[in-house]
Amino acid sequence: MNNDTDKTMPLAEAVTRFVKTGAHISIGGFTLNRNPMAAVYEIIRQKITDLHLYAHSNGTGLDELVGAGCISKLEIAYGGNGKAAPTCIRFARAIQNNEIQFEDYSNYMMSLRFMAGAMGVPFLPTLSGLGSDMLTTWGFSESMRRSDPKIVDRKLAVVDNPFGNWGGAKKVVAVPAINPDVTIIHVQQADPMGTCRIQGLTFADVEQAKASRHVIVTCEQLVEKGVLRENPDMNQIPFIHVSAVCHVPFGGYPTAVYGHYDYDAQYLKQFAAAARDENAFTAYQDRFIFGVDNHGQFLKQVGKDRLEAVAADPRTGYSVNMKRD
Amino acid sequence: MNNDTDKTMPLAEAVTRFVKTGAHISIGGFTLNRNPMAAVYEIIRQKITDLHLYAHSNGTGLDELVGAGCISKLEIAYGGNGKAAPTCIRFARAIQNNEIQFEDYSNYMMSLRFMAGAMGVPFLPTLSGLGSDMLTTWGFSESMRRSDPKIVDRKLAVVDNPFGNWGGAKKVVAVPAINPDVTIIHVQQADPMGTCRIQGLTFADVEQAKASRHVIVTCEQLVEKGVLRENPDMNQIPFIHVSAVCHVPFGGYPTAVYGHYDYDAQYLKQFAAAARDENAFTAYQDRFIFGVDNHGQFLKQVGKDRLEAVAADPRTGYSVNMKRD
Amino acid sequence: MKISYTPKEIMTIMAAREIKNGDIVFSGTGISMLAAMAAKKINAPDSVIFFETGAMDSLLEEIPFAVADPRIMYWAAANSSLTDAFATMQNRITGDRVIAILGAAQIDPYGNLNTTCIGDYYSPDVRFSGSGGGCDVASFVPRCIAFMQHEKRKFVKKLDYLTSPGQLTGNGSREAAGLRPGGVSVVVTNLGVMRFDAHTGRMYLDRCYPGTTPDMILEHTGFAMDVSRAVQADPPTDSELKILRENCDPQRLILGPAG
Amino acid sequence: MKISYTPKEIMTIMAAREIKNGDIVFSGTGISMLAAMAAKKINAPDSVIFFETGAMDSLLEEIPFAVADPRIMYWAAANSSLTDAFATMQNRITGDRVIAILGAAQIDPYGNLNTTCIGDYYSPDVRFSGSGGGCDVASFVPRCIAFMQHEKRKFVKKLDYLTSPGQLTGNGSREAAGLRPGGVSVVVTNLGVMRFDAHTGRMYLDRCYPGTTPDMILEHTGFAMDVSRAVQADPPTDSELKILRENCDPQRLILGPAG
Repeated sequence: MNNDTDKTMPLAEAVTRFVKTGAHISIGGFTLNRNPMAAVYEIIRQKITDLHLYAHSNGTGLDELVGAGCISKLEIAYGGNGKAAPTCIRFARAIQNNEIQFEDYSNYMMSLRFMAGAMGVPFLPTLSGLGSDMLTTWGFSESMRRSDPKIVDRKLAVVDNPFGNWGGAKKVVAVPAINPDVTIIHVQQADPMGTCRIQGLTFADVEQAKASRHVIVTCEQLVEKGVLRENPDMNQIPFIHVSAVCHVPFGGYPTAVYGHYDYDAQYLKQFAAAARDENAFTAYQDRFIFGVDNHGQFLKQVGKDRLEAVAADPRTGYSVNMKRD
Repeated sequence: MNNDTDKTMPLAEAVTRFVKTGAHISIGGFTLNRNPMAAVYEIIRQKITDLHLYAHSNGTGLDELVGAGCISKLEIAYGGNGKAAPTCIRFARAIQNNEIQFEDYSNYMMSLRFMAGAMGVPFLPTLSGLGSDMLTTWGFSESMRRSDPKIVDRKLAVVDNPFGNWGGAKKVVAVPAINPDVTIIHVQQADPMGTCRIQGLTFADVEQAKASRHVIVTCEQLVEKGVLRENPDMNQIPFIHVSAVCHVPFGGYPTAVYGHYDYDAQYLKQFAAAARDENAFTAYQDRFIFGVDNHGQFLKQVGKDRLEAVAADPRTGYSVNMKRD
Repeated sequence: MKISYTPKEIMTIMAAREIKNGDIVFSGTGISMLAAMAAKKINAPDSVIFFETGAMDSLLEEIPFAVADPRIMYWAAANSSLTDAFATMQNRITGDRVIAILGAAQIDPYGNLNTTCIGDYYSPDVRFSGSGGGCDVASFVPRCIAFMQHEKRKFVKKLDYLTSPGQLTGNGSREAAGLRPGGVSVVVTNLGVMRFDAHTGRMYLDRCYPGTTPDMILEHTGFAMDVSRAVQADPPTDSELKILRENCDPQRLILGPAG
Repeated sequence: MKISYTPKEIMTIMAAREIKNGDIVFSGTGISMLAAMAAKKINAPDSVIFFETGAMDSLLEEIPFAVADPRIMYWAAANSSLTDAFATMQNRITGDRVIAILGAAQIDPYGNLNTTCIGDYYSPDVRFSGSGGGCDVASFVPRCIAFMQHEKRKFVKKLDYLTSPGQLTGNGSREAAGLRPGGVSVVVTNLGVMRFDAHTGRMYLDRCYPGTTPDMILEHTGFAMDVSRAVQADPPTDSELKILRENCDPQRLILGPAG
């Protein structure tokens, strides 16, 4: 029941209950902002594998999950992570070494696919991609697609405009809906029933959540119901969409959470460096993921000084003059 | 230029400049809430005619415009106005007396049509209306449609799902995009460049505005740019979409503007009563529309006591225990 | 001892009983709003009321008189938009949990509704408001309650205009048209409660009220209807009526004068 | 007297000059962000910078290092979402006012871009980030600036993967494919400025820089290119460089070490 009842639970329990081996999942955020990193590390710690990940540009979370071998199939628009990794290192390696099956879309296509899932329509139209190799080159073969009922039979389809040239378009690209088994997002505020308030850009979190069978919300602040009801205009996701609420301060670290903390450029650089070398990467994982039991211990491992360095300035919502190179 | 420049002007000038005879228009709000009534009365006062109105459920503004003979073509989902008029009186008469050309859609279809216009796609798909007379009975004939390039050739189209039964639908209804010449909305706050903040439900105002060539914004409060920039998350319409900004306190009266004032049930009842009798209706118009030069004078005509009766309670945003029957 | 109640009161209670705990209730105004409020206070405390205008789980300190009444915007879980509200119903994950309450000018034996016009569409004898969200809701959600006054002219063989799809012509024609299963599943009137045959999709009499009979109901119905399954409804209980009258509509704004 | 500047500086100025007052500038990060900021401070004060992540007209007190950098969320006109940002470009009313700045691993004679891979798509020699919003932008907006390092391996006859459509195979094939006119309209490199023939859609050399020649540029280009229309670009002026260095990137976070 996704109704107005208390859905709070420990993150480890939420991940165990809703993120099963082979599940089709998506995660919120964009590159180095508001990725549900505590949940990502918990998935890795629980060694959940064979996941099918739908991503637009979830750089930081993507590369941790791919690097840990949790992902077997990937539908993605962008595998980059800002200055630290213009191309995500483990993502590039996994593809270059044929370790995962992958399918390329654009950011708008992936966003529309989540939106179609949220709207309950089988597809949405766009003018993006006509004439591109995205239409003609399929990462998932037609036979593989037909053999898996959870994967749409065609990557994309060009459809004639039934209204002639209305809207100045004779044809459109239809992008198929996505309905993940579970989506995990990290938000600034949530109440125990799962109503969410995101501060700053929402990216595609709202569409991803509404498209999903189950939604795990991790939040910086767990607030009383009344706090969010005071201003319903600012709540993007009502509780009916949410299955689990986990209170995880710094749950987005090392990515930024607007109004709370900045991304940790140093951590991301250290990750990118480690990602280039197998031994260094194993050492990185042992220290920060497998060497700790939960996100609290992870934050201890990271150290107070880092968390203080990224603390947000109340005026701007980010860490002013933070060392970023 | 729809950029970051001062767009404030008197409402009469905005209406004269952007609402031309024969224009395709839409207005914001829903039944008895946040209709741009000051602009509606100004359109009537300027005797602008032959308008093509796209409406979902814009009850109060709709019936004034139809009653005044401003509308020649109407595409609409719902012609009702709450308790005062379950069916809008002038709307029903105009259709029963064959005074306007009309086309019926549903509220979701009309909302999606504006959304398609805002997205820049020729159509959007929905599962609504399959098997209904909405698909088969066209208010606008095929020949009339083909003779007018500003009207889509087909009312609706049933399209096969190019992805088989993906999403559990073998076919969908395609609804054609709307791009009005001008949309007029009334909002709680706007800055001189046109960035808008709506409080409470947005209805379809955002989609309508983004779908339109020109947008006239009337606002309760005209605020400095900085006031809205302090919280960009709450601004639904950035200035790039807006052509004119008019500061019109009580510009939504007699409809409700959340946080500012309630709908005036008494005014709406009086309108409905007058609307049933030609002489009474002419007297009503002479007194409240043609007998005044602007909205300020209209409000004087209405009287302080009415405005005080509908004043919003700061806690709830509406007028608590107001006499409504 | 006999409990007395008005037709509006028994209709409200009958509709409220259709709402189950956990349901997401799509509500209009008037008696449908009252039924949703009654269900939440009587038998389905964990049901959620929402509106096509985008308000989810509003507090409703005062009874709204329109689905755009500012009273629905206060203390909601979220205030959004029309497109969001309808998406909640079109989306199977949330839509399958929605029960809707609708009204109509005409209903046919297959639960199709007309809210558009009486007479010719192009120059009607009477023009009504039109679909509003009705067609959308009837297209999307698995369960809809239709509130009707039980009169021959409203229960008709053929609608003057099919605004909102029910079972269309029955026998699976709804699904054949591309719609998901759903549409009007129960009709609550001042005389009784009607449902639809799982196979033929045709309306049958399910419940009479104390004081009404199958014959009386057939007299007020403009088409043949199976009454063989009809039994008497449990009348509203003391506590149901008490909660309805004292906690839902104490000023009887919607219930009107007491019987 | 001779003004000195780095390749990055002249590239930034050349791109900034493409931005007109009133333009809505779709910006990435790095040098493209810097060009957008420079244009706003030098020649197009009434231009508006926005990002695919949904931030419109951000204040940018600090230079963002990613399009999801929290620095773009501060003091914006509106913070929205990916779907809203791309709709702004797909929508003709606003989209026709957008000029975009893109980068790529490969470009072909018709301004098509590859940001996906080098070698076979299924097991590439080098895998890049992929489209991101690039394909969307190149599909939607009438004017795009491509920033490239001018090297033979980047200016190729045929792309390993066509990520973002330009003029496709030229001669109106873009429109024939169903796309609106648009895509990459100007290429700014460390050696010169290229544009595309209005009829054939093929790249030609428009401007050399002080110190570069058509022959030098052809040497670094992997396909035949018309250089007959090439003239020398006006070098960056003192004031352009002063504003760029002092007001846009005083810490030279993006410009890097001074020449």
